Amino acid sequence: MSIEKNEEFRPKIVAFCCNWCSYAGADLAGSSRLTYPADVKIIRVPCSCRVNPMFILRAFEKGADGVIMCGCHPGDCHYSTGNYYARRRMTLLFSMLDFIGVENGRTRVEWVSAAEGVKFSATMNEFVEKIYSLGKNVRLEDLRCRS
Amino acid sequence: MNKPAKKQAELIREISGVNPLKCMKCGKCSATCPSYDEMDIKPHQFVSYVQNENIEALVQSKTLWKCLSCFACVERCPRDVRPGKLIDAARQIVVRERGADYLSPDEIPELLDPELPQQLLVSAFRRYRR
Amino acid sequence: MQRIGVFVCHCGSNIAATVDVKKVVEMALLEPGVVHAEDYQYMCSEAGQAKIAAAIREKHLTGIVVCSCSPRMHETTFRKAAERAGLNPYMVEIANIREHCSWIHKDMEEATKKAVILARAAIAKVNLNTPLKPGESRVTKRALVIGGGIAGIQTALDIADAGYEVDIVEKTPSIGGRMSQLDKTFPTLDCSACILTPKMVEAAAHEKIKIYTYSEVEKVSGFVGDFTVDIRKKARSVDMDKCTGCGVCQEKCPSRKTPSEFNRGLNTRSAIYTPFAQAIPNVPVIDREHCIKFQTGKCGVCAKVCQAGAIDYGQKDEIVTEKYGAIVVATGFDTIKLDNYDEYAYSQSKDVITSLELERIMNAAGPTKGHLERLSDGKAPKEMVFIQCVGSRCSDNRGKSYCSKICCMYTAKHAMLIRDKYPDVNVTVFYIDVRTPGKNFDEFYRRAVEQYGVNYIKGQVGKVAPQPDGRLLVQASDLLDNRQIKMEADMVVLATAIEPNPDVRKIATMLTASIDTNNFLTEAHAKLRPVESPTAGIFLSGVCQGPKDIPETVEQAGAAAVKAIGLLAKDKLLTNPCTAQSDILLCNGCSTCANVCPYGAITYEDKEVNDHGIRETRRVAVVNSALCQGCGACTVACPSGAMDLQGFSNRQIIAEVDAICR
Amino acid sequence: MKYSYYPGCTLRTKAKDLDAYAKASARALGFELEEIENWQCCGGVYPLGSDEIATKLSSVRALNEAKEKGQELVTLCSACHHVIKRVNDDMKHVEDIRTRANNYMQLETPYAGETTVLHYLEVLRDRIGFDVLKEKVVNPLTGRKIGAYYGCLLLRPGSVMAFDNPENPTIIEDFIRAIGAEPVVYPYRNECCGGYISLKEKELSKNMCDTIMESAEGFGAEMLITACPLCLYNLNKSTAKKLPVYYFTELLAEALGVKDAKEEVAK
Repeated sequence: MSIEKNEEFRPKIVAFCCNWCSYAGADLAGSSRLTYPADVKIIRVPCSCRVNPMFILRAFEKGADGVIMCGCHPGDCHYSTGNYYARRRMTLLFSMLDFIGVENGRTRVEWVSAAEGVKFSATMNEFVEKIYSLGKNVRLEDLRCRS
Repeated sequence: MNKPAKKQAELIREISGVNPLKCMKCGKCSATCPSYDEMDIKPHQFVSYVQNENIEALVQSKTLWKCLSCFACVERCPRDVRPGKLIDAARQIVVRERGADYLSPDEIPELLDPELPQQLLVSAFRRYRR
Repeated sequence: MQRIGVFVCHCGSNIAATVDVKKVVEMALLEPGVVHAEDYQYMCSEAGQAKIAAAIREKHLTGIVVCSCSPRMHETTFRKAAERAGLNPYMVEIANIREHCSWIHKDMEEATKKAVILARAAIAKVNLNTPLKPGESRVTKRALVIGGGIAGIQTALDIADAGYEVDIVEKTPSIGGRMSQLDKTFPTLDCSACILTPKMVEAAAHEKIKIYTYSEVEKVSGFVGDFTVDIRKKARSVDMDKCTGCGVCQEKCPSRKTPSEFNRGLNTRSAIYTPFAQAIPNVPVIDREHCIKFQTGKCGVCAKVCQAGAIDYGQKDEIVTEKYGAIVVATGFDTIKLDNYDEYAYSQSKDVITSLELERIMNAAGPTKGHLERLSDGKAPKEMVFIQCVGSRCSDNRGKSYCSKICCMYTAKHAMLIRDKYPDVNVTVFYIDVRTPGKNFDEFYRRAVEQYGVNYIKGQVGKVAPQPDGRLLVQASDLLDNRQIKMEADMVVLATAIEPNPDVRKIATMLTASIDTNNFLTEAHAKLRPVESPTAGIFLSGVCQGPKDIPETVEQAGAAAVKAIGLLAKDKLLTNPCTAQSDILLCNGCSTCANVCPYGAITYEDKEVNDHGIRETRRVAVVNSALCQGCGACTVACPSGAMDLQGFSNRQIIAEVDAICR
Repeated sequence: MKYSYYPGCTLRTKAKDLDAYAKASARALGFELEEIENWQCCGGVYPLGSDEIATKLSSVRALNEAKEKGQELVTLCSACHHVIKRVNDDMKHVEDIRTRANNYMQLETPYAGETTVLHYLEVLRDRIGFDVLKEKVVNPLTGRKIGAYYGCLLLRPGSVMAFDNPENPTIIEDFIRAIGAEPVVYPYRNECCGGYISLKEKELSKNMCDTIMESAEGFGAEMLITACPLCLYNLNKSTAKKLPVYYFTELLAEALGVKDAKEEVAK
């Protein structure tokens, strides 16, 4: 504890964003200069339904402190139904995460349209704040699930 | 700008939960206010005074004691600025700092009449006194 | 092992001011596979692209990463540059260090660190990229325009004039839209019908244009160049070919109590009706809900009086299926409902009206035959009040957050026309701001003030209180004089906010076109691609994209037409090669993937496989890459891990995750 | 059906009638108002600063007691209703207030806004139903032209009170119809009577009540009804006063034929 005390905690946060809505929303946040912490790194996927629960587990395994997935609003998916699949998959995954050592607050699904730069930035700020309040994801480490 | 004014403005924003910067200066609050003619600082001005942290004027203003808290301005404000809440908050600050200022128990007897409901005394005390 | 080149763009100071580009170059060189890294002021410039090409040739690069702006900006640019230098364009990845980094972070050290990580993730991905080759698809040389208002009509005319077939689908019985409801138009005060009717006639007469009125789009499938659309032609109950448009049926119809949609419910119409005199087609429809024949079985007057024998009670809805290469949305707008603004007494007094209702009152074909009068008692008003921004610019969930854009101008128009025709009527306009950008617009507004003596008062109205004598007490602010005004008026006109036609959400879902929280369709780029939807082959015309006046709508309608023509002019389109593929050795033919595929792109075939020397025939999934749009739903659904998405493979995404978390 | 009931200070003193008629009518309509034990004054005013907790506690206590009994909480005085409904909304939605209030109260199970707060009029509309009320009326007040006076406390802020359309309410008009009388709609029925200001600024409140009275009379009202003792007091002070002002419960009791039972119920 005393060793880590001086080292400022900077979380690693992975954001999966679908190409059509939320990645564009992130671009809009950028061009509108709506800031959010640099801890968030975005991975572009064609659709939120491309996000395999394995990717999220992999992120935690590799040391992520939070993972957020953003897609088009329900009903607005570029591929008609992709975000519905994503929503179901994530609900199922999230319900089991606590069991394997990842607190509930470390994952989140949010719908952000291409026009919602403000929402994207606000969501990221909120999420990062939440992760800061949860601190480092040590439970996985304790459980030796982290490589 | 002196520091206490800045701090007080901050406190007003905080306890009212209002962000005066959301105001677009349409004047609907002043259009709707039933106490308008009695006020020296009109509701829309009140918002901009908080914005500009001109707190001394607010603290001295008659408006604090003329606002009915009827919330017509709160209901009708198109920007969710809710000027009535700002006035409530400013009045609170004055009352908290200066204590029993606008109403003292000594005045009560002559203000009473047989029909006067208790509710009136209770709410007046809540508003006027610490 | 790949030989990767990394190119870091300064974007002038856009990136370089917050990201230490040299450091990014330096760090990139440490990554596996990277054999070359450099930075340059503008990578997207000719010179920048030349640098990329030179490096590809000289260093024999097999993959490149460009650290620059969003891939949504310049991915295509860099892919083309790479292709010209002999590299497969799908060996290019972009690290977005502008929108996702330099523009949102202030601290140089922090931003640089993040840029390095984003570059690292892209490099990790390119290491696993494989060359991809796009397929080809054909283009159906016909366009569909949804909505027959001025936007739809103009777009259809422009596309048809370029020699392509166009169909217009219009929900109501006639084309013409909102513009046909207007009396005069700003800033020239032209009669709206006089300038619109010729366009309607031209569209109807155009040999390349087919108009489906009283029809709705029911289903859309396919993709750019090859859409298949089901159009529901609602039963008109009148034979279009036989009807002569004589109008006798409408005169004789005994059911006359239906509020007229065209006149905004200010008067009534018959159950068999054409919405207005200049309607195209001039063939009535029977509104079955209000028709006595349909409701009780006893009537049939229209059939009796129709000389042409055109009435057909037995007519049924008909579904027409057509193929289109391009679809233009032109669904227009309506005014918002005023339920949330009862302080203005719209629901309590007949003399509080919306501006669109005033248009109908001012129109010679309207409910008052063009006479300005109070709807409550038919008296001529002496004092009129206009309230601006009713429901516009509201951030409180009651109204719309945006400016409706057209109200300042039409209110000036109304005020001017009233003062011109009825000089003894006083007109007062309560405004928050007067917004009149546009050619000859401010001059127009000033004319209302200076020449016509319209009284503009800065300040919003707080309450409109009907008085016992029927007049309206308007309680308002005068912010410049710092006083509260209480004035009596005979009529109050509300500049009601406009919103996209409520049906547009349903249509956007069918088209998989993005839509914003206000139900406006989103454009592909706010500045550079304003008439295209991000969904290829879908174009936007008129108010469905954002508030617009008539001149702007016509401009945008033309622009949308040009974009559609540009697509229709092509014989073939290249398809996205980032499609799903199934590994036949892993596939167990369970059908899970086919069930989640929204495009029906997955079928099953019996294929002979060689599994570690064992030859056998198995039922395996096969992806039709012409149909697959590359969403990836199947890849996650697949229980055996056989399905993967080219360009976004499991290994690639995991490599990115690893690189970020490293 | 039993409801928890919060009478408030004024209903025990100056506004005994409001309370007694309500109870008598409740009996006639088949529901019972069970008074919360040891209730404390709501304060009359919803706390002015969002940082105040102490002034919210009396409401929380009442709300929690209703919760423990598993009952909905009914109020009659507009001010009590306003305060308790808004505090309940805070307890439900504002984490900070909920935490601090619960820390202070030390309840066995923390209170988190579980209780439904109903105004007596809401009970009539949403639980009994105005059509049922209409059937139970034995003495319809036919021919009486009544103006409803809502005031501000029941309606605003509309998003929290969710009582009725704050700009064009209809609940009291529907009530008037149910008891067989004719409602008179006038535009000032939701404008302020002056409220607490009448203690020190008697003139100001008088002017406002004059506007209300004149408007109601102009539209043909012969009397006004209200749910608020303070509104009643202020309206009665109007110099333009030409119309009598009653509590709505008095007319309700009259229509139900239980007006005389009030003394008995009061005991």
